[in-house]
Amino acid sequence: MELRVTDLACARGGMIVLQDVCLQLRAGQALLLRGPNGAGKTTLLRTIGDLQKPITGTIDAPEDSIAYAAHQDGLKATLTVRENLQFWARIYRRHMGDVLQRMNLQVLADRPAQSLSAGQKRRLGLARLLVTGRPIWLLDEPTVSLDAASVALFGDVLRGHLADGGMALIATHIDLGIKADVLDISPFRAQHSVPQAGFEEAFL
Amino acid sequence: MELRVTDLACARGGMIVLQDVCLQLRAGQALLLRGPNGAGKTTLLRTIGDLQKPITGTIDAPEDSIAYAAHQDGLKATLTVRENLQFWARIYRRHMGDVLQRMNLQVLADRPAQSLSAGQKRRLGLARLLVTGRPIWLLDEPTVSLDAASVALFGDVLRGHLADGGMALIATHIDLGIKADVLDISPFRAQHSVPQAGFEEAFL
Amino acid sequence: MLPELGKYAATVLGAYALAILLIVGLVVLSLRQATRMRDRLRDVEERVKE
Amino acid sequence: MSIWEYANPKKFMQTSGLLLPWVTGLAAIALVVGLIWGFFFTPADYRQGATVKIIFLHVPAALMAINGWLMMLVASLIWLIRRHHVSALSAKAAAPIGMTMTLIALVTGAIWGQPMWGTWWAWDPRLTSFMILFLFYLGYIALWHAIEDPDTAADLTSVLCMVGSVFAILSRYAVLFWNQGLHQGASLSMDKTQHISNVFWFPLIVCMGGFVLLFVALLLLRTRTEIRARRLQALLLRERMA
Amino acid sequence: MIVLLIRDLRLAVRSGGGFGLGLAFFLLVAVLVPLAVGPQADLHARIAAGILWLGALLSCLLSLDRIFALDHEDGSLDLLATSPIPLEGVAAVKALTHWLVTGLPLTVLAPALGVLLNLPPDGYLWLFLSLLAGTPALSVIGTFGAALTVGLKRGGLLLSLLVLPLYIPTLVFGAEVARRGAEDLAIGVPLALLLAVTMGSIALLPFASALVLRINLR
Amino acid sequence: MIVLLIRDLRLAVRSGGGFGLGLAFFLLVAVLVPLAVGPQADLHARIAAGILWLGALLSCLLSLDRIFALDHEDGSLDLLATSPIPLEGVAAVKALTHWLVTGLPLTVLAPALGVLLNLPPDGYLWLFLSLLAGTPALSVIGTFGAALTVGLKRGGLLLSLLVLPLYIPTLVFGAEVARRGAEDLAIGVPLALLLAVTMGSIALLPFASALVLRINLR
Ligand code: HEM
Ligand SMILES: Nc1ncnc2c1ncn2[C@@H]1O[C@H](COP(=O)(O)OP(=O)(O)OP(=O)(O)O)[C@@H](O)[C@H]1O
Ligand SMILES: Nc1ncnc2c1ncn2[C@@H]1O[C@H](COP(=O)(O)OP(=O)(O)OP(=O)(O)O)[C@@H](O)[C@H]1O
Ligand SMILES: [Mg+2]
Ligand SMILES: [Mg+2]
Repeated sequence: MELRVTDLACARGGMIVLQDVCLQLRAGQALLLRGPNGAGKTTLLRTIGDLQKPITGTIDAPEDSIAYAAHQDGLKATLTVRENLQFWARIYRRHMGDVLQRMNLQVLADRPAQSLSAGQKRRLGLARLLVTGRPIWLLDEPTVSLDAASVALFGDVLRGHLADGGMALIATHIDLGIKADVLDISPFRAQHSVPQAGFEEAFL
Repeated sequence: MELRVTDLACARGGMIVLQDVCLQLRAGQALLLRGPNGAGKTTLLRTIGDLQKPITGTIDAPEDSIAYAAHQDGLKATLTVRENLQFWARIYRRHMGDVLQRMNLQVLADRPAQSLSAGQKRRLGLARLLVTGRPIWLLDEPTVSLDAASVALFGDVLRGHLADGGMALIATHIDLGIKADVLDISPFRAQHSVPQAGFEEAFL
Repeated sequence: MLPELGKYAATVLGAYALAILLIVGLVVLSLRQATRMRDRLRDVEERVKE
Repeated sequence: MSIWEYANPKKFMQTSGLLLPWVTGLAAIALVVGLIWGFFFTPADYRQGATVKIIFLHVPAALMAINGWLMMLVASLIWLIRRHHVSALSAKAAAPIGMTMTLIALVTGAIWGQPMWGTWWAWDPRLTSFMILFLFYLGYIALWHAIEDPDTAADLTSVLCMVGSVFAILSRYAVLFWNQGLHQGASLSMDKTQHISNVFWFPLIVCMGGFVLLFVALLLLRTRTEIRARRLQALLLRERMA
Repeated sequence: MIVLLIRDLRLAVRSGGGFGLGLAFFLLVAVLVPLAVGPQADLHARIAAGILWLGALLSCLLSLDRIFALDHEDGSLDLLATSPIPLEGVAAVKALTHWLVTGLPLTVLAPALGVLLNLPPDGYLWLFLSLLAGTPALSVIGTFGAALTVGLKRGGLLLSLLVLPLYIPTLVFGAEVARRGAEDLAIGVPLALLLAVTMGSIALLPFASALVLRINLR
Repeated sequence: MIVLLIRDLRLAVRSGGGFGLGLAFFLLVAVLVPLAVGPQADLHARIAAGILWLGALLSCLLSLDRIFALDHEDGSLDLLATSPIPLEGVAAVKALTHWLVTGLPLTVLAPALGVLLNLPPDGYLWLFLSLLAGTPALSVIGTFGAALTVGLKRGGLLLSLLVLPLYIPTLVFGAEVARRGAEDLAIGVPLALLLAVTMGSIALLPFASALVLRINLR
């Protein structure tokens, strides 16, 4: 099982942002995406996660193997922590198991999601990844708002996932404390040569 | 000019979260609020910023001296970066001056806010603080989504603000690279003793 | 000059006037948008070439 | 050379640039001739009096109102199937023209109705379905304007146009069922026995030709504007990113 | 997909009910119409069937924007799109939930409101049946409209504008059935047409909604 | 505060127009009513004034949730509350913007829609005047309702429910003026009452709205 991205170009708001991206992830491997603000990390993750179409290039991954965690956690404010997780578990036809314990959410389990603090919400959002049972995780700044203890906790969870043969592609600005290769995406920034006379280029 | 908080207790969702908070900020001083997720940092800042009433205790600050920057930036998606800032400048009856340059936003000035990446939006949100012209800044995780360069930039801005006699109260989990006192708010966590016989306590 | 319109003069003239007004309005609007866009595009093309 | 060549924006700009003056000229001539002929040189009808002269605006406008929608439908389909940007943009360009034509048909009809039926407006099926068509145009245009990203807007409006067409036809039958009306049937078709007399028929033909040409001219003009707007946007974007 | 249905129903009940509110709006329209048109009972009787249909349609309309917008705002629509459930299924479930929460209660309540508006007694049954046959179409068509406008902030008014013309056939046939029922005329043809519109919409529109959703999530 | 007014108007125009949409919705209601109640012209003439008033009220209603919710979602309401502008001013400006964007255009269009519904010719002037006098009250009251529900996600339906009862006096007097105008009866009393309602709302409700906003932001 592996994720292989070749010659990918992806666009945001009608503009090509990244070009010629090639990357490869093998079972058990994690890759950190680095790049300044606006480099296109979010765009790349959304494209690989099949939320938008690539302009050119291919993304090879086994079917139904990708779980994507965005800036937003997709929590329902009026459902409790447990109900929120249970919903996603059922959608993916899996059991919740000890996920609540693993993300240190047991004491919060019966509180509605709206009464959580920013960091607690984030922990719940990350717990969702565990119930999908999917091997490839795409994480967009997963540790935003987390305190040091929770970052460490998430590091453990991530290492466990990798040890089980999972993969992770992580966009982040801060140190996660896990061993991983780093890919700086700045070199893939698209070259916007001034278009020639023709009109075709105007249409992407 | 100074900010003085004495014996403050504040509540969130009908529960007292923090008790007996005392703190003091003098001109030119910054104070970092530390505490694990859910400790009550956001609640404290909102109380000091007069967005919610304290349960007990007093907050002494000169009138109209506080600017609050929340998790959310209050940007209008269809207005451009410049228009967004200009609006706030006018509301505070001030001029924009070189704020765009100082937050490295000049190249983005004419783009609608909705087309910014997460970090770019955050930079714009922070630029708003500069146009308020208020001395006391309450910052709730200001550097979320910012890359290293932008964090450094913001550090400079903050140092400038302090050098001009400003103050800042900052809730954060990560290092901002500025010299500041640290206040761990965990000790102020409210003791939820079971209410005694009377009815009053049950009603907070 | 006008043909004999009888008691329906107001009706017929009104209909013609309104319809022609609408057509002319649309034409003028389209023309104005067209020239504006042409000029703006020309400006930008020149700026980009530099 | 295949017809799809013209879906290339550059090619389209060249060709339409050449065509536009001719089409505009022809449209102007046909309209002026037709309307002057109709207005000055036709007799009053024995039943309808001078009001019959309104037909030279009313019927062609009604014709183009429907044809405009049909054209948008075809262009939307082409966009969805072959993804030619020009076709999506031409659909966008056609909508305001079609809406104006619908409005002209409604307004002239309303003015005509005052002497003929003694009322400005009646809930006759023909009139009602035109009102509904007007609403469809409104919604279509509003959707184009509401969406920022041009390709997304093209996709969504195309789907709306297709679904809308089905419901427009349904509405037509619904309205027919709801009320049988006052309005005359379509007597333009050649085989109808109650064909209107030639005195009116010939200038009407000229006017209809004029409206068709006017539609085409405006369509070319507006499509050119849309293409330029699209290019302008792309240039600005590039400039920003550079 | 049952899971999704259960979750959505639970959310509807918890959030202080799309449930009660649709009904209450319907009730208010029925109350406001007499206040607006004046107190003549014979007039009310003549317009009752039509106005009740229109009121039902408007209450449906008002709750449409919740169908997808809430899920879009908190990001769960993105997550659902990458989940094993097909988007067609999501669209169908959303329409079904909307009907269960809005259309069905409306249908049940309508005859009671008929009393307020002096609906002739013969009309109650037909009003009920026509709403039962017609409201599913309203939900399905509305889901399509909601999918079209899902990316837009507070697109509520645009949504109404797009959806109302699509509602016309349903409204005409439905109101016709109810009106003819009240006046004791034959109702066979419009009822058949109404059912045809409903069936057709249910069969086809979820696919269009899924298509449009996919475009919007891009 | 002028700044706020300008910004809000600009936002209204940019976001593809709360402007046109309210009007279009009004038009739609005027078209749907005959489709629902049947094509009899005499019937339409009798209900025209009332229905147009009701339509204007509903279009106002549908755009109410934009008044504060957008600002609340993106956090600018919090920021405005801590800014030098008093919240009373914010509430008043928001109501004014809403009226300029919705109530005023509706008032101007209403007579044209009177044609569709066979409003008797005497009625046009009074319809126009009654809307001119009444729609400001609708906006101010609506702003109060919007302030009440500002914390709620998609509280649109609840908002309608809270606001509709408050709209009743305005509707009753307004529709009465328009109806009596159409039937050539004396309109003095309802017009005076309508004006009183409007003036009273404008004078007092912004304070209530500001109060409620303050509570909601806590
Ligand atoms: C306000 C509303 C009206 C609308 C929307 C409307 C619409 C139409 C349409 C769509 C046609 C085209 C028929 C076709 O080509 O098949 C048409 C034709 C016509 N209309 Fe109207 N109409 C209106 C009012 C009137 C009135 C008041 C009169 C006069 C009494 C009138 C007289 C005619 C005539 C004579 C034709 C030509 C019919 C023929 O020979 O094909 N219309 N109208
Ligand atoms: N709607 C849009 N129109 C035009 N450009 C856009 C749009 N949305 C995003 N962009 C641009 O696309 C680029 C890539 O954005 P993206 O969100 O992928 O960046 P990112 O690497 O995730 O940044 P961050 O670290 O700040 O989250 C940015 O330069 C951004 O300004
Ligand atoms: N509506 C609510 N009802 C009950 N409890 C709540 C509610 N909102 C927040 N809380 C609780 O109040 C506490 C303080 O929350 P607050 O948001 O102030 O924490 P924080 O220090 O900002 O945390 P973080 O670092 O995660 O942002 C948390 O334990 C949270 O669970
Ligand atoms: Mg990002
Ligand atoms: Mg916090």
